[in-house]
Amino acid sequence: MASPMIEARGISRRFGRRWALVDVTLSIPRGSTTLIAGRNGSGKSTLLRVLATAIRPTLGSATIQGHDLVAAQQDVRGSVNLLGHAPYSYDPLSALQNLQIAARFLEIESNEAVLRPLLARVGLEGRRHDPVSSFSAGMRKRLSIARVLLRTLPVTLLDEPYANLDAAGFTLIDDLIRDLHQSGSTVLVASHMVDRVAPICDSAVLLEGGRVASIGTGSAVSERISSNPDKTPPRNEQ
Amino acid sequence: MTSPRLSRRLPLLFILVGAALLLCGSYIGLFVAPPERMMGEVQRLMYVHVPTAWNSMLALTFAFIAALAYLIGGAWKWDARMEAGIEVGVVLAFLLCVQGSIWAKPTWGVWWDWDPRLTTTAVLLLAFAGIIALRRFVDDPGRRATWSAVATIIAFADVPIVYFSVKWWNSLHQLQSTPQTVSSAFHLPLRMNAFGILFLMIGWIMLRSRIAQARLESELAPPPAATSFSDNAHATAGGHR
Amino acid sequence: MGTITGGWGFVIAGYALTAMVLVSYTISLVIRSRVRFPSPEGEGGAPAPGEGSRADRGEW
Amino acid sequence: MNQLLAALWKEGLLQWNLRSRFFAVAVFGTTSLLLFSFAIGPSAHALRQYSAGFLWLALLLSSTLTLSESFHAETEHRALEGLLLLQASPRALFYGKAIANWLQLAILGMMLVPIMVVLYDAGTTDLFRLAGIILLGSAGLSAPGTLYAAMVTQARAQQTLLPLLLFPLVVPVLLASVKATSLLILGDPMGQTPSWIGLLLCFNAIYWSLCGLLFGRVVEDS
Repeated sequence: MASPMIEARGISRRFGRRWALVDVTLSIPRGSTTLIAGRNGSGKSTLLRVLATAIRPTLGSATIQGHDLVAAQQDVRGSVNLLGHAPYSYDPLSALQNLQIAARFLEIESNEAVLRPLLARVGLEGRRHDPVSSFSAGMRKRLSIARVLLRTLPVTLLDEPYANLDAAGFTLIDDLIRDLHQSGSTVLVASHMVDRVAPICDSAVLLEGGRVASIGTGSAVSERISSNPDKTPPRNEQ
Repeated sequence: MTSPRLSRRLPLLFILVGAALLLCGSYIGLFVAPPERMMGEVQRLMYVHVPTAWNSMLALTFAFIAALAYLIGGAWKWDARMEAGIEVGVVLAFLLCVQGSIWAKPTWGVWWDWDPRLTTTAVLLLAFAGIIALRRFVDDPGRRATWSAVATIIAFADVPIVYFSVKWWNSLHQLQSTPQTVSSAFHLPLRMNAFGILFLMIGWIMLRSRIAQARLESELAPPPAATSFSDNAHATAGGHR
Repeated sequence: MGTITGGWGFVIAGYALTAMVLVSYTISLVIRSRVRFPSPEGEGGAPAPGEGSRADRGEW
Repeated sequence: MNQLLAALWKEGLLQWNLRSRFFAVAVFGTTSLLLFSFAIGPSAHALRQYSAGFLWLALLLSSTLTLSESFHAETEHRALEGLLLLQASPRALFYGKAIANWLQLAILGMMLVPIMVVLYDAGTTDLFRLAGIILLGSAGLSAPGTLYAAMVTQARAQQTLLPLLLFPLVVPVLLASVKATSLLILGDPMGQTPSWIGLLLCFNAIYWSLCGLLFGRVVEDS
């Protein structure tokens, strides 16, 4: 079997007095789509932020495409695309200008003609010259989706992609996940929309209190969640 | 390392030895040593002023080294030692400014004579007090440690520049008395006090870094129970974050 | 400058202030080192400094 | 190198969009110049004597406003983290921001000069050298100032923290700039100016390289 795209060994992350992530060991095969499920505060976002090298693991280590998250941070950043909670936007500037800044730093084409279709795809073409400060949360999410679409990379991490989006936005995310899957990108989706995402995922990871509660097929995990949504699942089964 | 019983007492031991040395040195300086021809009795202040100057500089140098060690190595105990070095350095710098103005009044008739070394100490006092304030206003232990280490390095690199700029700015004023101009009869109390404050300072820094260490332990959750710590120790890449 | 009369007053003031600062800082350190900090798990304070802190036990 | 150009372009956009704030700071600088003259009293001789000091004090006070604001847009929605994840080099980001702050301070300084001439009757024909001193002095302020601004915007009480950290550090810049400027205005019989310019150059050389090195550690997650 080809070497896994993402290999995490005992990843833990501490925020002062609290351990947000405890001893997470995962192996994500290349080209797969994985759902990261779990209640609020179960560590979903922390896991994705660690894998995206936005924050460093306190303990343990992980590699993406063989690059260690801490030692080869820049290489990892070259192969991981993150759609995070934070919109990563400059509020005083317009949507188009924000995209142009990102494009210039990526050293790719950044004039309006190239970026406009991207904004059109996420439904912001009409508002491309308005400052992001006037945007609603949903429109900011659309801008960060456009930002993710700037590059197709081997790994794409989607943190609560459906949050703040309207019905049209939902289909936008579904298409995004499908396109990424077809293009062979390894996708990790952290989301509460378990019944919507689980069917199109190869496998799912359930996080509970920062630990891996169980790993199984998408549908198995979603039943588990629906069967006892409130009760904390039994201790670590492995 | 030394047994816990002794290591608990070590800082107090240093402080006592330092205090004893300081008392003897001051006694000799005050009552035994001859008064200086020109400045008379006031010159006796030097026996405590000059050692304080040496040691405050030493404490801040220690803080600088600890800051470098933290940024490179990344062990929390260096952050605790840096915090200790900064606070002790600030206390000694404050003491130095107080002594300096007491020395200046009878000698120059003003409370502050813009002597380059003294003015540099005052600037240092404010710079490192600012770093203590920075540590108070940042909650996350990791950020607080990294930022105050960076600020310490920057403030320390400024010391020679401040000294020269004040010296040129005030060069017409007077010639400063450097230790060579002091005859040998005065050296004994000077040296005793220097070692006295040195031991005192070492005791202080040990005690203060333990306080910082205890606070860090209360701020940082211990490693999670699930990971048996031994197998994780080697795998720790970002170990200290 | 000539010999400064009345120097003793300043000398005493200098030594007194020095002693005051040294003593008061030492006392403040000793007191602060007795203080137990609330431990993250909530049970029992973190060990008072000097009883082999967690760093010595290689916990980070 | 083109990362630096991208950073400068970003700064240009930000400054252009926040230009109203720049004029507010310029008004603040003018106000402080005026207040200084009230503090000294109407005697023309005294005002002229200390005009250089007032100019640089006004610039120093205004610099805290521009510096602490300079990172607001970066950290408000984690835009800086976003750029770092796009493999932007922290060093390019630092120099982009530091150059932007430097130019802003230099322009502010040059805008205050005519006001100084009017209020304190203190001017100089050698405008070229005066501009040089202002450029060097504001460079000395903006390198450490930018680094501290990056820390302070993510800490509490940022308005008080920045001056507390920056002012003791830039004492040599203040001394050298004020001395060099007043020697220019009041005449330099003993030719001390080169040594002050030398000190400013040395300060800038040290801090523009040191701060560039340390900026990465400040912005990366600890």
